[in-house]
Amino acid sequence: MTKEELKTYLVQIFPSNKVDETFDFPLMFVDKSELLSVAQKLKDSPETQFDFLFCQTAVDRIPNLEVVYHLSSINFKHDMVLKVVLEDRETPEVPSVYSFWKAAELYEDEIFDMFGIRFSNHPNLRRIMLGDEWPGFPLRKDYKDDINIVSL
Amino acid sequence: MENNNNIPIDDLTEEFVVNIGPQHPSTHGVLRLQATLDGETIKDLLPVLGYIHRGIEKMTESLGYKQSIYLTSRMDYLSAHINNQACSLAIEKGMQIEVPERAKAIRIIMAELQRLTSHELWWGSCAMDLGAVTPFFLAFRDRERILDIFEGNTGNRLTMNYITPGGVMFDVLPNFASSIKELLVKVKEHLKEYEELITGNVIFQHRLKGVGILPRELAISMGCTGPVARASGISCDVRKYHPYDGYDKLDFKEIVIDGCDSWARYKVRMEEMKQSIHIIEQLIHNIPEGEFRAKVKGVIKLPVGEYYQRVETARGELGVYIVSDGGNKPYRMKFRAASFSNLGALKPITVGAKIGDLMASMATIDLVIPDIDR
Amino acid sequence: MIGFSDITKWIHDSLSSALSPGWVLASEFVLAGIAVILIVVVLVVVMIYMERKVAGFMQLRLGPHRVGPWGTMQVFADVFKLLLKESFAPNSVDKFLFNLAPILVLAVSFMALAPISWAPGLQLWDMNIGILYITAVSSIGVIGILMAGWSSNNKYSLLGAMRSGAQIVSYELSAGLSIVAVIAMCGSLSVHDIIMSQADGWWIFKGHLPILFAFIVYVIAGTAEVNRAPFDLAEAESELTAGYHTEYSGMQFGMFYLTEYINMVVIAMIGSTVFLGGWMPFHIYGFDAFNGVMDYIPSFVWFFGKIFMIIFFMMWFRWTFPRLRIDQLLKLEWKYLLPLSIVNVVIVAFITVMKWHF
Amino acid sequence: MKSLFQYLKEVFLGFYSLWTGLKLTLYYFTHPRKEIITEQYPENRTTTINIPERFAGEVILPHDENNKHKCTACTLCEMACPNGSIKIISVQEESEDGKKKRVLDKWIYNLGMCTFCGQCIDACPQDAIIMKNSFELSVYNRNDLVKTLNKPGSKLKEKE
Repeated sequence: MTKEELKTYLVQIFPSNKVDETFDFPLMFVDKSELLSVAQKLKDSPETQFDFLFCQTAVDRIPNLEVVYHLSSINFKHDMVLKVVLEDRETPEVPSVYSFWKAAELYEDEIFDMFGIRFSNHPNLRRIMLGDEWPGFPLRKDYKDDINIVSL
Repeated sequence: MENNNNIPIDDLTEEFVVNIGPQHPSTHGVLRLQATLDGETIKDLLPVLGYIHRGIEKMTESLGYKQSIYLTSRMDYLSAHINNQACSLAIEKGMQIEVPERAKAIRIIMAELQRLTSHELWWGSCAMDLGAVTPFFLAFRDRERILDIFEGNTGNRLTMNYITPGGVMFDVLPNFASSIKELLVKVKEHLKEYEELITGNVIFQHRLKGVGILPRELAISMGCTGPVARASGISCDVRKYHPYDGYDKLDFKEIVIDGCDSWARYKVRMEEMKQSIHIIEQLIHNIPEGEFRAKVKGVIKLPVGEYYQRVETARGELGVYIVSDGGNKPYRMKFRAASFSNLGALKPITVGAKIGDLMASMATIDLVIPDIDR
Repeated sequence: MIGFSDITKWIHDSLSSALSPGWVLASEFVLAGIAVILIVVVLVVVMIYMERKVAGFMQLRLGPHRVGPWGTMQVFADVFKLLLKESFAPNSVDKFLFNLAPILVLAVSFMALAPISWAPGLQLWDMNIGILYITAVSSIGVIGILMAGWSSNNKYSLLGAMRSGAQIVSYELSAGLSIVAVIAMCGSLSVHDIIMSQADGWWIFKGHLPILFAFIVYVIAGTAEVNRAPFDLAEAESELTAGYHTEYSGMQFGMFYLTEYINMVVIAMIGSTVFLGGWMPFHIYGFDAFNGVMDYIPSFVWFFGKIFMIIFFMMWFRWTFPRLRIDQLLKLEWKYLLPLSIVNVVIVAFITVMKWHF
Repeated sequence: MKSLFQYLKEVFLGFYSLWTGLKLTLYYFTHPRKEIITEQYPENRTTTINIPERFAGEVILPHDENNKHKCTACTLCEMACPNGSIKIISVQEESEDGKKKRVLDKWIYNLGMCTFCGQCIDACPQDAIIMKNSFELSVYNRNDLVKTLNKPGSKLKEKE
């Protein structure tokens, strides 16, 4: 499906969710409570077959945190973006999508390390790069480090 | 030992944990693998990262777009040109810059030469991980010649920072085409030597065949891309499916092998080298004349929005995800590194194998550690 | 022409005239020991230089060429560096075994040199079970390696030592069996007798295909016994960093390094003695004129030529082949080499009984 | 029988493959000077060494014979530098006709922090700075890496 087709398809199938678009891909906002069911549908539906999670990251849009899933289909070669907006900055938590895409294991480790977003049901959530002693979550916008961050 | 509990003797063996890395000859960098061993057999594997984490994604938030490009060459330093290209393409996409044809041709030639150097180095180090030292030097011979071309045209050998938004930094030298033609003749000859020395070798084949089997479904689920995925029968070449910089006008084959083991990954890369030569040969005879760089404003500002650009590096798909708030600095820049996803496949394919197989799998997955850590 | 037996006789006579018989024996022991150690150390120096040049040329490099003319002093510079380095022992090692291991390994490899016949009349000890003695003694070396690996208290070392143990114990068998093939034909275990039996042609030519096969098996098993690539699993640097000598430094590491080369010499010496006639020149039965010409070439040239040929083969293998995996290594021995060697020995026995060999 | 034949063929092919590898290394062993590409560095530094014109060695501020450079102290290079290895110190100077003008006082370049990315040269509107292909840049003291590129008493070159 092309971008436009995919967008109309998403609007049809998930009428309650907000569908938008980024520069390249259709974009759909999902509530974290229904993330798993939406992911299940997207992965298993024969029209979409989003079986490839090629990028998972987070963006700190103050005051919210967003978890961004870039999905792709190996058969159809179409892509889309899923977003989960988290209002809770203190103890953000999202269900892990490890059960659908195993690639999420490392991606979610990295997001937890950099943004402090916890993933429930993750097989081994750890601070994969910085280590447990590191104070704060560096990729958040309110992270301050006057010594090490050189700004132009 | 007294066997009071009627446990079979086999179950009384003691597992022990070996830290392979961060300083280890075959991790090619500072990767640490916590391997739980039962004798020679690997029971569990846990990659521990972060030894070369420089926070490139955070640094881009305080640097401008142009300055961010030079950081990308430090990620996958064996695909520096391609990384720069990815970042430039994302910025061009946001600013709607039309790249001149000449620049596109130069970019593709450089990118394919870069892929060639990367695969040459991989070939050498793969053989070295399996215990043969001579191939490493044979591979470096051609790589050295290609790096000389890079050095002459771009000024640097490893982290070139040559491809910029709008085109390339400087025009290529007048002898660019002729020197590459000369080089390709030699590289083709030497590829035959590689086949003689290593590919046909019966020991080498036994070390790779049937080792590190990554089934297609697992590869998809693990998010593997590049030669690793293509060796598992997944057709995923970004150059074919999301062509950029005029790859769609070129004739080349996507190498997909359904072998799923280390040997298939080896074959894919060997064939890809030939395809890279084929691509360069199509372009080198008639590089279009004209501008090498479009006019770009001094301070780059991307319109508000989210941009995702992917390219095919030597290791797989590199994605650059830019979130822009309209300012002169990226709000968030995420690099989807190919090695990071491919690393995930290392554990499922090595558990149950021998230590030697771990090295073989790691060599054919071709990890670049700064790309993993960023 | 003065033979070596004249020189040894002269030394013996002049010592006897000055000392009592007991002291003569003692001083002869010391002299012979020093002589052998000196020769071997010179050989090792030449071999290290050769190895580096061979590796360099095969890898499109020049090899060492800075220290001294054509880099000949490089080895001495390296040894000097190793001697000056601190022999550092980590805190948690078993100090006694840790320090004993390199000495044991080195001593054992020197012991194996005793029955070697260097030239006509130049042999330390012509015992009647010379070959058996060498094979017996050279397998003690594995105890030193196991000792080094265990006492280092390092997991890499332990794995390397265990691999080495499994490997050497396995390959001793087929190396031994391939020597047995020749022993069966010549009917003696004494090194001197084996060499003299090849006066009318080397065993590799006289013994038909079975001995040629035994020679190939011997070279493979010998390479494996000295832990060299493609069988260098014990120190496989891409898997176990440096294997059993990971924790050693300075001259203690130097001793392991020296041992590797002395073992190579020993393997090459046995190979050349048993299959290629030792110091015996190239003779063809019946061609007396040709044999006479061959006799003009000094015997020690023949001996060292053969040794270095085998050593070159080992180096050539090392710089060409990838390493085997541990299970493949053991499979090669137990499933292919050992059964084939046993069949080979049976065939040889049959040939010997039927007196079909020359 | 067929399987035995197959087995023997495999063994033979295996040995043959080993032999092709051995042949290649033997060829290079016997042709030692054919393709050696290692540089004999300290010996060839005055003879055969080839440093390309564009090699990014260090940033320099060229002066002409009258001790004049082209830098207008616009600080674009300072802003373009990703590492902060450039510091431009300028002073306000009054020319003869009474106009106030910004003039370069010190062009400070920290070679130790430079990554040779060439952004400063790309950013310079006057083409005042260039990359020089020098390569023996090591010094004993880290402070020596911080260089002032404009020569004492140098002036801005007037535009023709």
